[in-house]
Amino acid sequence: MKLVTAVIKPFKLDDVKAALEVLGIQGLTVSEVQGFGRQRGHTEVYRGAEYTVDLVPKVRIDVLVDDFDADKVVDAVVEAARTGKIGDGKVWVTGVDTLVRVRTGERDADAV
Amino acid sequence: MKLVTAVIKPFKLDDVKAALEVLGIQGLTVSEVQGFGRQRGHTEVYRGAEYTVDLVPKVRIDVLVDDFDADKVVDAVVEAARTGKIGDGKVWVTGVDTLVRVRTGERDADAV
Amino acid sequence: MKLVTAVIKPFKLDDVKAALEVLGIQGLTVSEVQGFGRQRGHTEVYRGAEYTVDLVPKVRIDVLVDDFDADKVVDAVVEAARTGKIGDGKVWVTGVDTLVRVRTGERDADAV
Amino acid sequence: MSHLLLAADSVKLDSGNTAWMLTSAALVLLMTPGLAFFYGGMVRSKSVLNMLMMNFICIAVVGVLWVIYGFSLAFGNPHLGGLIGGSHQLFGLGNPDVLGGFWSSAGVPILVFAMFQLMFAIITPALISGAVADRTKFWGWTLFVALWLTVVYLPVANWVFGTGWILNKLNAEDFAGGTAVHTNAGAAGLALAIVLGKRVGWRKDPMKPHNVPFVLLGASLLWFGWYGFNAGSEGAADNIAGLAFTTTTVATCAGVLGWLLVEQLRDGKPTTVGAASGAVAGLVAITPACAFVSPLGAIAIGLIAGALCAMAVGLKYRFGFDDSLDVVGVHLVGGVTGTVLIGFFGFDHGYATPGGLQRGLFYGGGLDLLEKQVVAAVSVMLYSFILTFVIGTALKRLGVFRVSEEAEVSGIDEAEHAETAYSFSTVLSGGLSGQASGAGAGASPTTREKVDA
Amino acid sequence: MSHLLLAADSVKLDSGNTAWMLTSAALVLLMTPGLAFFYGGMVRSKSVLNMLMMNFICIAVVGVLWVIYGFSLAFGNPHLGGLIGGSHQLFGLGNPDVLGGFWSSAGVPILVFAMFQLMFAIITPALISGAVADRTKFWGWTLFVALWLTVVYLPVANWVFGTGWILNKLNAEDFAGGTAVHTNAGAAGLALAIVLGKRVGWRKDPMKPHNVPFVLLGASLLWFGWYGFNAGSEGAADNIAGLAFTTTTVATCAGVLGWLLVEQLRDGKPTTVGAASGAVAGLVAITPACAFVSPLGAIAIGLIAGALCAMAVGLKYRFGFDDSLDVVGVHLVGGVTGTVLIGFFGFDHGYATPGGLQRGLFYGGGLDLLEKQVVAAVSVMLYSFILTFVIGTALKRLGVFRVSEEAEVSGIDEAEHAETAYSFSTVLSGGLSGQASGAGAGASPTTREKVDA
Amino acid sequence: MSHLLLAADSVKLDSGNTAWMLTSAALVLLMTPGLAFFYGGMVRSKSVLNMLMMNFICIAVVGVLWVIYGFSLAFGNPHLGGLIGGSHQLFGLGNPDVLGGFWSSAGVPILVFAMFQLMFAIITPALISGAVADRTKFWGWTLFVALWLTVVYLPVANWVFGTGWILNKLNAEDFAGGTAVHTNAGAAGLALAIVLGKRVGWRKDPMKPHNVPFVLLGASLLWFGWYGFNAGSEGAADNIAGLAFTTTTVATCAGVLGWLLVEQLRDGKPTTVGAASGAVAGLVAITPACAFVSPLGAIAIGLIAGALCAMAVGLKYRFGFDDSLDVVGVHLVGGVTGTVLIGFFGFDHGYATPGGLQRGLFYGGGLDLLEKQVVAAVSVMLYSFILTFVIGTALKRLGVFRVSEEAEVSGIDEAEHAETAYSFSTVLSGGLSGQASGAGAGASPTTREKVDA
Ligand SMILES: Nc1ncnc2c1ncn2[C@@H]1O[C@H](COP(=O)(O)OP(=O)(O)O)[C@@H](O)[C@H]1O
Ligand SMILES: Nc1ncnc2c1ncn2[C@@H]1O[C@H](COP(=O)(O)OP(=O)(O)O)[C@@H](O)[C@H]1O
Ligand SMILES: Nc1ncnc2c1ncn2[C@@H]1O[C@H](COP(=O)(O)OP(=O)(O)O)[C@@H](O)[C@H]1O
Repeated sequence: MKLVTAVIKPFKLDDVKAALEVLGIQGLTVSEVQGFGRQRGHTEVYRGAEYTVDLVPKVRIDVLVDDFDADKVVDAVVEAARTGKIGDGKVWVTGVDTLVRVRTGERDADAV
Repeated sequence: MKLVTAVIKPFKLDDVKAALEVLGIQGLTVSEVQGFGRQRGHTEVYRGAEYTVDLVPKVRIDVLVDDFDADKVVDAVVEAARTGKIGDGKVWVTGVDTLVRVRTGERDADAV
Repeated sequence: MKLVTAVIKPFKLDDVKAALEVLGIQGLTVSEVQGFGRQRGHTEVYRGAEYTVDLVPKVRIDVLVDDFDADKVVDAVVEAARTGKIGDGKVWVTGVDTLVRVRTGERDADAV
Repeated sequence: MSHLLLAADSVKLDSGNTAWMLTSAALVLLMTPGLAFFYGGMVRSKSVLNMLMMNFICIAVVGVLWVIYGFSLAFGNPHLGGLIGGSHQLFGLGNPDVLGGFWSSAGVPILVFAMFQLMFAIITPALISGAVADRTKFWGWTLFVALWLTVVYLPVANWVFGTGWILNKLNAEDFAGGTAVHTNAGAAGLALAIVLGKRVGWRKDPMKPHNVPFVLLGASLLWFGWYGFNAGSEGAADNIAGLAFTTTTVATCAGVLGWLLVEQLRDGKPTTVGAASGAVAGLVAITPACAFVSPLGAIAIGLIAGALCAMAVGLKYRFGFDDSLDVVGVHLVGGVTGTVLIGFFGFDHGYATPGGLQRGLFYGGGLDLLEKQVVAAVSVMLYSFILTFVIGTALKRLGVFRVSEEAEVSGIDEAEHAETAYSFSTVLSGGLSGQASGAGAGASPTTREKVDA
Repeated sequence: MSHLLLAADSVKLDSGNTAWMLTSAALVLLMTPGLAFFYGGMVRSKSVLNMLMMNFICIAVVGVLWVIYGFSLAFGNPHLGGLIGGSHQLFGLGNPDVLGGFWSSAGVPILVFAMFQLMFAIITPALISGAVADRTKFWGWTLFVALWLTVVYLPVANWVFGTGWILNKLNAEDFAGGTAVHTNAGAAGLALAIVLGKRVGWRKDPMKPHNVPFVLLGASLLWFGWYGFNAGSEGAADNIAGLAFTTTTVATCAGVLGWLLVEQLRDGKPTTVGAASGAVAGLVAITPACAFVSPLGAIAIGLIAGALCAMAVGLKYRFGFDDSLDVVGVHLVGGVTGTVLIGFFGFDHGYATPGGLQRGLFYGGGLDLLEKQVVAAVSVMLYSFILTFVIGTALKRLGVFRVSEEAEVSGIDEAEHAETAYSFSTVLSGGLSGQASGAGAGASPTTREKVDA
Repeated sequence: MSHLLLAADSVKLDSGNTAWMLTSAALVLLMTPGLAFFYGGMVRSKSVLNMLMMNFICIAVVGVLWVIYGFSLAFGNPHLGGLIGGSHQLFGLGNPDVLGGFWSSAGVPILVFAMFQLMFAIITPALISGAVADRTKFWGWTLFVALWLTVVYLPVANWVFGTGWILNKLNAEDFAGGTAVHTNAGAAGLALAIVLGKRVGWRKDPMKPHNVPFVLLGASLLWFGWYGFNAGSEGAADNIAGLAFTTTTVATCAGVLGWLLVEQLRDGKPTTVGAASGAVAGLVAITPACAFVSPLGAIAIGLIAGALCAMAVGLKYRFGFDDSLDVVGVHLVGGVTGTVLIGFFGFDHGYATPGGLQRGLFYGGGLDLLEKQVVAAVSVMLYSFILTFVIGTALKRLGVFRVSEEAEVSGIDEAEHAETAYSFSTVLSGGLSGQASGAGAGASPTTREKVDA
């Protein structure tokens, strides 16, 4: 099993979900994160005091997939999440030893 | 070292923590995530406009364990988190190259 | 490629970021998590009813790096995040099969 | 109608007293939203909207019923020897004599007085809501409010404020409603908490306040509005109103100190929720007494009430009823305390007051007044508890009163109102979060259907 | 100046009426912050500050202009046969005769009345802001408010409240501003929503309220302040003020019930936003009618308005204009409804009222009054829509009215005000989060520069 | 007692003036919670409760002390040639003559006036809290408030409002407390900020407002209540009250514009916190002047104060004292500005005013008035700064004034009040989050123990 993780721009979440559903991906887990990188943050001012906010809101998506699905999923996510502008984010794949579906105890491929 | 990650129903967190303490697990890290899967979300209405909310609040637990503890931990989590209803979530194991305890610099087994 | 993950005390985030910039690390992803471990939580009281809060706010940092950078990064993070007091947290490394930069499609080393 | 002087009568309008009563009526209206936030901040974020709605709907329902028949039953001519009131020309409040008439010799128009009293009728059932937080069906609650107003509040208000026996026969003293409002609501809260039963996970799961600043905001609005409640109960802008304003202020201050001291001694720390609760306890206790005690007496009453209520909020754990937001601990205990303490601190300020001015035990009045006060408090408490228990049980039997366990766990806001209180997430507010992605596709069509319907 | 009695004249100060008008003026001022929270809670968390600011700036701009020339143009001597007013001694409000003079025979100082009316002039443009939420440049909006006040509000206020034709020639009835305030703002909102166009992602992205408790808090403050608005419009603390207070209360209660019933039937659940909206709909509808209908008539008006507005908020989806917070659905529909229903429910309570007291269709008055009401509503609606459309288009052409798409997506608070509404994160508030790490290094120096400048 | 007319005297009650003063007292009470939210929104979410409590406790402590001896010392007969007041029959406010007496010839009961003045005594120390946010021990602060009230506020109030030298000998003009309230609190804030020292991480860590809507909510409640503060200071509902209401309104509007313009020019964007701060700056500056200047003069004063304060809030960075929420920049600077500008804009509206009516430099009054104003402002500033410095140093030495560094970093709410302001998390509110799992096991038993104790 593989775990495909993507850190993308928040407003791209729907497109990515749509793309994954096309691939027949049944589920995924989303979390709010903040990214630091080439994309610049913004500045806030309160009573004349400036605050530089250099973290940018991003969405993290974790998708557990069969080994042979991994590449397809990566490509689909990259495609769906791309705007071409700085800050589009990253997608990476890590190996998973075992996967269990809590409800049934099914393992690996059956657990996705 | 292994990293056991679980995505479960929020109200099962206490039971899972209890189960892990029984196994002598000293620590874990929790985060709030939102899940998409078979479990359906809900609908909200504001001034007649409907919103379908299809993400469900879940809790993610990350536990770093010794290789030989991994299976015990997985089983304990699966057992403790199960309600038998759709949406119980997933548990998976990934390999960890090295682990360090920040405070002491201890590594791997000693760092847990 | 490697993924270095650190769970640290929130107020150490700036120091860690600074340390990583010294190593020429361009980016990272941050998320808010809550930790359970040796460090004790606190107690709250509302109308005479006590609540023991045993989770402690922590910050999780994920950094994707070249294999040969991993150790340097781990050491830098450990050093920067250390206060010597209980609750400093953990740093661990996991292997990454592939990494893609969404914007360009560049892979692995070029994608960092 | 003792006080109601119809147009015919020769009372002249007093614009000053009328200005104060118009202001007081508006102030007391604001108390109910204040209460909504005081309560709403104390529940979990998944049920704050339902709590706000339980309070808000009281305004809507009681307001309409009050104009149609409520005011008449509460302030009309006495019937059954002071057990209930009623005058035909007061139904609907549209009778020319009523529109042109005055309440009492103070030269305040009847409608102004009717509106002032309406606000009391609104907040009394609203107070009860705290006892049944997080688990009550919205429409069932709405029905309860209508029934309870009619069967419990109107008669009791008639006894205490109107033409009924407590004020006119027993001659007990309750200036602004320690019995009719607080003892009444407190006893009803106890009954409903028992009838509806405990919340899922009570005493096992944490149920801490989700928004403490709202608790203090609500307490502040309550305090502000309470000046209309107490000083307005004089029905005029005069020295007695000034005394009521003064005692209300210091008793509330002392209530805060009393509660915080108990917390410091018992829990080791003074809390914000405690300060807000102490203020409410002080306000509740001084309500019946505000024109009958001296400023120093008011300080004593406030301190006692603040400390007593701070200790009383724990009783529910000992007796095992889930009075979620301590309606009993604060309003029943505080209301009875204030009503009874008049029997000790009642003093003679040297002015005429409706009901005459009697002295308490500490001012040489002996036990006479004390007895009346106890009788008044106990009568209202029993009447309210019993009838509320009956109404509540009936509604529960009908299955319209308590939500399902699923609804309770997933959150009553979602289940009863199809809403979420807060959407702070930048992702969410980014407007494209998965949280409502369905809406992306779904919103417009669904919406169209909905609104074309 | 019909009503304005200068020092010379022999009217004596009435401290009671003055007390009520001072209170009313303060109450109406509070309505604009109330509106700000009512609206602010409904937008997304990334644009709540801009919404609050659009309302708050109305107070600042209108307040200054009103003193300089606004009051004079609205309440000065009639010109052009009642199309506009103006009296030199009213400019600046510093003339001794004005300082010492009284408004009408009620013995209320001119300045007190001028301040009371100022608050109407403030909230009217503020109401419009809901139609153009999340996308309007702050300074452009500020400029719009100044222009709109001068070209639209002042003349209309003169027609309806002052020396103008609607009140004095047409003799239509609008006690507190159903036409001048609500129909006026509603029509303007429609025009601006069309001129400014839709928000990015409208009907595709979720745009749900980010803070529903704020919506109810705002509605509650509005309701509270509205007593000054309606009962204060009597200009005295008397029986008519009492009637206005009563009808305002029950119509609002009925408005809540009307809206919630529609929601129950249409959507299956009664919502908190619905209850708040129903209250506002009821308040809007009773505003013109509050002293002209009976309490029971007010219940009917409230029910009708609550239900109608609940259905009307869907129209924007059918016609495709992004009236973001339903200014049209609530204020235009509600304002016209109330104004027209006077033609049906107008009754004779038996007192003199400015403009005489006419009977509506249901009280044997025939169609006469109804016609006048329709003429008044339609005239104001058309005048406001057309002029607002012109002003809005001009500002948009100048490029000072709508923010960039980037600004809209990333959030107008950040883009227009360099602020974030909320920073709850313990990490953030830990004071050392990356969220502002730059500030770690940057804050002090930047700050120093800034403030040395 | 110059103004205090006891029962004996032949002044009749004026219900209109009394209605306005009762209303004003309630309005000014609301200012302190308003201030609490204005300040509370500006601190970090880990210390909002402590900030709310620092303000709320001022009401409780001052309220009790005021009734016991405060009013007597501030408004009793003059002693030591106008340095302090005191009358035995005013202690406790229970004396029949006092209950039946009136304040001045306006026919307002003494107790009503005493309550009105109490609210000034409450908010003045509350204003100081902003200077020492996030780091002050709660009980230490409470003790400070009691001492400061007695040693600083009461004498100064006597000088300015009562029987003391500034009002009666120097004859300087301060209608509603530019010196006694704002200059006084501002100077004290400066002293305490220096005594308590900087917060951990000041100018290094971000300390941005955690809830900007609360800042605006607080400012709005302040503005609303300020009408009681300023127009109420007339002690009657008359033309002067109307003038005070008018100048208060426009000066505040101008203050908003002044502050926002400075921000636009200096920072490039107008902010919400800036608008709220500008309103407060305008309110502060017009407070002493509100009955002594024309509406146009008020616009000038507001603009000047708004702009000046916007620039002044930076001073703390240059001089390196952590006046956390700019009590100096807004209240000291604004208070002195308003007090001194009377020397320029003072005009003669043609009515009698307590203290007589003097003309300022721009109205042909020469430098005479200006001198008095400067003397008054400087005297109060020095007296307050020095005594506050002494009291503060003493408390700090005793170790009861500043919390530990750990407490400050982990959050003062947790450390001093054992509370968390917000629990929004669905997980948390899910009621079973680990966040309080301990309570799962612990809550009931602990609670039982607790409450059995
Ligand atoms: N080395 C890294 N490790 C982990 N996350 C990273 C890394 N570099 C970038 N990211 C994440 O990717 C996001 C986008 O990266 P950024 O450099 O801003 O733009 P781009 O990926 O288009 O070059 C960042 O906000 C951060 O969340
Ligand atoms: N392929 C997946 N990758 C990552 N997370 C998943 C995946 N499938 C499900 N999840 C997580 O597990 C949760 C439960 O899954 P769901 O399909 O709803 O029920 P069940 O696991 O009982 O079949 C989801 O809410 C989501 O958080
Ligand atoms: N076994 C573990 N798995 C995952 N996270 C852990 C584990 N043990 C500790 N942590 C994380 O590290 C943090 C610090 O651990 P703790 O035991 O409190 O102190 P220390 O690491 O200094 O011994 C915890 O709050 C938790 O977030």
